Amino acid sequence: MSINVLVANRGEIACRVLRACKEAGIGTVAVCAPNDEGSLFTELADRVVVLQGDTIATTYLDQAQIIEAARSTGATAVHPGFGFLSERADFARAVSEAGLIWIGPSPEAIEKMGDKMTARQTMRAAGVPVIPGEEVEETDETDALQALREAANRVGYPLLLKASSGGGGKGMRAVHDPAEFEQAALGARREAVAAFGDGRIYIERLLSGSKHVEIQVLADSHGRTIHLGERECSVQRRHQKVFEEAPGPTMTPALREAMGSAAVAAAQAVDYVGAGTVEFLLAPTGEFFFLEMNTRIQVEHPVTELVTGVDIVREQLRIAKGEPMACGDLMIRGHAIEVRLYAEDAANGFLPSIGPLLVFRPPEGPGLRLDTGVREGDEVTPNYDPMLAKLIVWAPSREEALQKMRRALDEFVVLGTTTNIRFLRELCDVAEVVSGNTTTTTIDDVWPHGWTPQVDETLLSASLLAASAAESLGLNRQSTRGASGDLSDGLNPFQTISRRFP
Amino acid sequence: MSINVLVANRGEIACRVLRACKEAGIGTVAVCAPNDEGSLFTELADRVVVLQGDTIATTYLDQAQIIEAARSTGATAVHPGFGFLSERADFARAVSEAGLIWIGPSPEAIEKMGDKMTARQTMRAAGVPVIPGEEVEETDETDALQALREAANRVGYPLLLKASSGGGGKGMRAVHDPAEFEQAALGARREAVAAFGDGRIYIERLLSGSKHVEIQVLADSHGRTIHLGERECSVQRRHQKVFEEAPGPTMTPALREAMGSAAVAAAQAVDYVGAGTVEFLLAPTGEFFFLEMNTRIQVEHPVTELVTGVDIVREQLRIAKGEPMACGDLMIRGHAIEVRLYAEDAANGFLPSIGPLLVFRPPEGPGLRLDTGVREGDEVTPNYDPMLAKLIVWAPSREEALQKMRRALDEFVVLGTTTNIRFLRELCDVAEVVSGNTTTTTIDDVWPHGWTPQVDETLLSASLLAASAAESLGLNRQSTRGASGDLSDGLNPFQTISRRFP
Amino acid sequence: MMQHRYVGPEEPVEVNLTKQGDAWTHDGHRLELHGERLKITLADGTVHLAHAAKTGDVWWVHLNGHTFRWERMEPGATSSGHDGGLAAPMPGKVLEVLVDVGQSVTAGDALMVLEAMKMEHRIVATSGGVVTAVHFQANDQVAQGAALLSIEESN
Amino acid sequence: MMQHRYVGPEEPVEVNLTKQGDAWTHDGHRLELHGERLKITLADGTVHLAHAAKTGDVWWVHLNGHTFRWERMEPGATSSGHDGGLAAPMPGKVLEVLVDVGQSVTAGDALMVLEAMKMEHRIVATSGGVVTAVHFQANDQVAQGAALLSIEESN
Repeated sequence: MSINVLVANRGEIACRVLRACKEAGIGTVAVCAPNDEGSLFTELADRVVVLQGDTIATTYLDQAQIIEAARSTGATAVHPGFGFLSERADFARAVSEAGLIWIGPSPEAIEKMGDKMTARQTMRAAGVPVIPGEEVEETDETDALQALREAANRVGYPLLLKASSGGGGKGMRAVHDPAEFEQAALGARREAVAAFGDGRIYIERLLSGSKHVEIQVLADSHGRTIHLGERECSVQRRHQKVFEEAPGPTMTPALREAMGSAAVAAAQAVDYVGAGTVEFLLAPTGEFFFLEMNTRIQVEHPVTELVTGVDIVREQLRIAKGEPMACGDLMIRGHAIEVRLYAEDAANGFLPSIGPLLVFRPPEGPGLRLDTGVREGDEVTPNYDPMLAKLIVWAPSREEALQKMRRALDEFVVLGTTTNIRFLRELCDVAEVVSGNTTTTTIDDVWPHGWTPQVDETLLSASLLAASAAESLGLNRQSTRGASGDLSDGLNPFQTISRRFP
Repeated sequence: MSINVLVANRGEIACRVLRACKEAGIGTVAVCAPNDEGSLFTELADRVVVLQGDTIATTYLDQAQIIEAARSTGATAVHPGFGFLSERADFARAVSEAGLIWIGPSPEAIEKMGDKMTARQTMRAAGVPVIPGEEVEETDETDALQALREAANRVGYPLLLKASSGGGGKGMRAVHDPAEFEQAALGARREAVAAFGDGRIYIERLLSGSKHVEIQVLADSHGRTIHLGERECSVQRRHQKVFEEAPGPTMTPALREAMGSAAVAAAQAVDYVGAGTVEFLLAPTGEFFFLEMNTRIQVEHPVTELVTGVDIVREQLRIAKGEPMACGDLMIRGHAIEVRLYAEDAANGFLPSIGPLLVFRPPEGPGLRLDTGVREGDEVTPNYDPMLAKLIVWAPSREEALQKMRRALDEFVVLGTTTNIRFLRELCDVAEVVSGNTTTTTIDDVWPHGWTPQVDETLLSASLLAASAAESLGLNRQSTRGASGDLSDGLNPFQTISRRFP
Repeated sequence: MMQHRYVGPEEPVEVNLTKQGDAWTHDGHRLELHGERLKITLADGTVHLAHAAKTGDVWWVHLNGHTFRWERMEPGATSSGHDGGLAAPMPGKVLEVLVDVGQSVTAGDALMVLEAMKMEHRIVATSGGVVTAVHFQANDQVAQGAALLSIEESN
Repeated sequence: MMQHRYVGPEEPVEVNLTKQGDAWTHDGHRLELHGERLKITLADGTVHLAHAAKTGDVWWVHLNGHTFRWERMEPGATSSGHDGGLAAPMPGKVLEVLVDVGQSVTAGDALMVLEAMKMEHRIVATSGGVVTAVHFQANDQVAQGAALLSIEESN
């Protein structure tokens, strides 16, 4: 069966999917908001439809417009990427009802897993261990707060508040003390309503010292459901992953088998078809607990691709066409690490930053992979997620992979916007990261008062020489791409800021 | 043992080795000719020594200067890359006598394999099959010609003349008819004298319809000698490889085992230590014959790295330090293809071209690797080999690898210098390449009168629109790097050329 | 000798640049142009290549894996932005104002909650003082750099 | 309407460019500026992004995997380089001269052997004629573009 794919996403994941389609000989349609016209991903599609609207809700979240774009361009399938509409069962259903192929699991599977409370209940029924905790179904804020507080007292502190429709750290709060509870619960509900239109919150015991280990699963419509081993993503800042690797540095074949089987059981419990990820918390005791299932491709899928040799996006396309998966038995080789480059001020509470990418020079050499949606001359705006790129390395051993990552981060030059590159580079030298004994609180443990760069005074002084000599030499280098007149003024987010945000 | 490595080479292989050293925490020294100052590889080294001289002979081939550079910078080991001094036994010996580690096999092994006539004799003695042919030892030109002509009559036509010190297609001539013999022999001798200072020529029967299949070997000083499977490099223009892949598309496990064992036997016959390649001709009958052993890293080593997961350069460094190899048993996964991008006019007999790299934009996306020594703004000069880059793809299957290569070549933009990109792209659609039934004469068979691009008239006409509109828009884009004043005039090699070179 | 003046993460700094032939020196370091890059020989003798780019008054410099940001000041000008005003780090929406005019705050107190880039950000007092003005209320859109509150420092 | 004239691989070509608003058209194709790239809508409706760069009088264009090279001529100028002179394709050294002045040659005859970029290159007659001059001898260094021989064509 031949298909034409509309990619209902933007940025690096849109680039990833569009390139995979092109290689597979599949025609492509990109949709973009007006402020994304000219973005890299729009250049990789055969056709581009500009969505009319000036907010995310009226563009990338506008189901009717996207389905109409598919219809008007002759697209026959929709790939949702991650984020945006990727886990919206109503969208999956609308896509199917429009006679299009949904590249993902059924709306029913998305619903069962997408609502985190329902998922916990489904997993308990399927015999997959879940974290001790309670679901609270009230929707009225006052009632909900009361019920949550009571549940919190039963679960015990420290605990985690999580949005039932949540993901990506949004609508999540750690609460260590009953006194913090109300403000945290209100904040979580508010963020959840804003992000997902659903303020329901559930409570999990906060299992400190645990690892975040997830299993990639793939299932086709021919009855085959497999797992592709684990990814360890314990290293998180503000509940968002920044450093991911495969295989897990402390994983054993027996534990992989047990977690893999649990993940396959979880997928089968909802008749899963497509690519998905079952996330677990791995306690120091060796016990593991179901966290949630992401019913879509994940940001960190490349590390699995590099160690297993499976092209997950190509398999998604095969599965969507009704073909069996092409990949064979699980075969893990070497070690892969991904870091997420964000436009953010890691020294300032990871506050997102914006600005022009005056210089954007990724490192080069064997064993490096860069998944990005930007290039030199682009602008980082406050409109979208501040992730600039994923830098992924592969090497025969974990030690060599870390060495490669250090070299790559040292050579990565981004000027014009504050990034977390130096933070990531220092992370590679943290004892827990070097040994692989990372947990979800590693960053907070290592930098309890927030991260501050280790600045070499010699380099600091030499950088002043560089700035001054460049000024005297007249090297007022401006990006020559795009509307260069815009770059020289008005876009500097720092001009009047001289203080720190926690 | 800790070492500091001087890389006695330039361009992409120098970049490859310098990055590997950096990742391994090994200090580095680059040497460069004055006309290479500012080249990419010099930026990757901890220290740079500029060799004094204005020819290759007085710079990259000047053994004394290079050894002095090592001494003055505290380097303790020398990596020769490929080409230049990499297969010069006298240099290997001089390096060792200066108290430095030679990253390669012993001078004796280089001698036995480097002289192709001696190598044939050594292999015959070790039971490795060689191509039917004759070695001729005369050095006086008149005597040599007479002896060669007599040997040629015994071997029979068609035949190949090869320089005993040759490599890379230099000093090689195919002779199909006795009438062509004298001119071919004189040309081969002259080229061999110019390139290697040694005019000795030997004769091999030209086995048409054969494949060029080579086996990568690695041997450490702890007695372990292994092979890393084969590379097929049949697709050649002017006896120079342009399209290389692993595994061989028609390879069987039994044949791999037989050829691998022969390659290991060949290495062991000369007490080989380090990385090397045993080249074979694989006849349509399934018989294989020793061609030569390259006692150094090879241009096409990346395809083996991608399918075996072994970092060959890192293993060279380990072996040089006296450590055992780190790689385990042979494990081949997926398929890798490399193409060599040359600054050459493929439509004009592959004549080398020069000029500025006004635009140099490699393709992006997963599964691509680019090994290059140039970047946008550099100049292609007539001083060195015209290879600009190696583009390597990996995918789970050969079909997907070819798809990826097509996509990558379509996206590779090089403006300012004529390249063979379009030739390589059309090669990916040639029936023999698609099926894998390539032989060493495939390019000549497919394009017996030389290659001419299949030009789409619509694109041709649109390109005139692009040029004219760009002119009218005033987009006289010049590279902003380097001495930009030089780029606008004087460097166009085509201004007065309007004819074709065969 | 040329004088340059910058605001960095800490106090304003002054640079006295000396030119010797094609090279520039400062604090024992030496700089030469190397194509579009800057070749820097540090006081310790090691050589590095720097990237530099300017936007507005700000020079960005990448050197040996570190990135530095220096805001240039005209010689003689005084430091900007230390007037106790708290400015919006980026365009966004005010979600909540946590303090009133006249209220005393201590360093670390949360003053306002902003939403930007799909995340909530708390604006926190960097020093103790009294709130003298609150310029926005909940649901207001704020431009980047907009002064959000004024605080009179109590030293 | 603007006229442009080029020497390409074949005969000189003329382009009559029309501007409509922000778009340029020629031969049914349409071009608009798209950042630093050129967005081209072909006559068949498909859209492609082209790269273009100029060095000297030559425009280089990359479009849909194909690279084109067009030497611009001032309108009214005649084609250059078709005078029967054979020029060196790049700097190199003459290894051998295979013909003498007065000798008749036919298309395809080897005239001279050059060494450049570590390879030998044969200079071959593109049409029949009589050699009227040989400007270099063996071991001479030749500059790129240097006229090597002159041939009077016999039509």
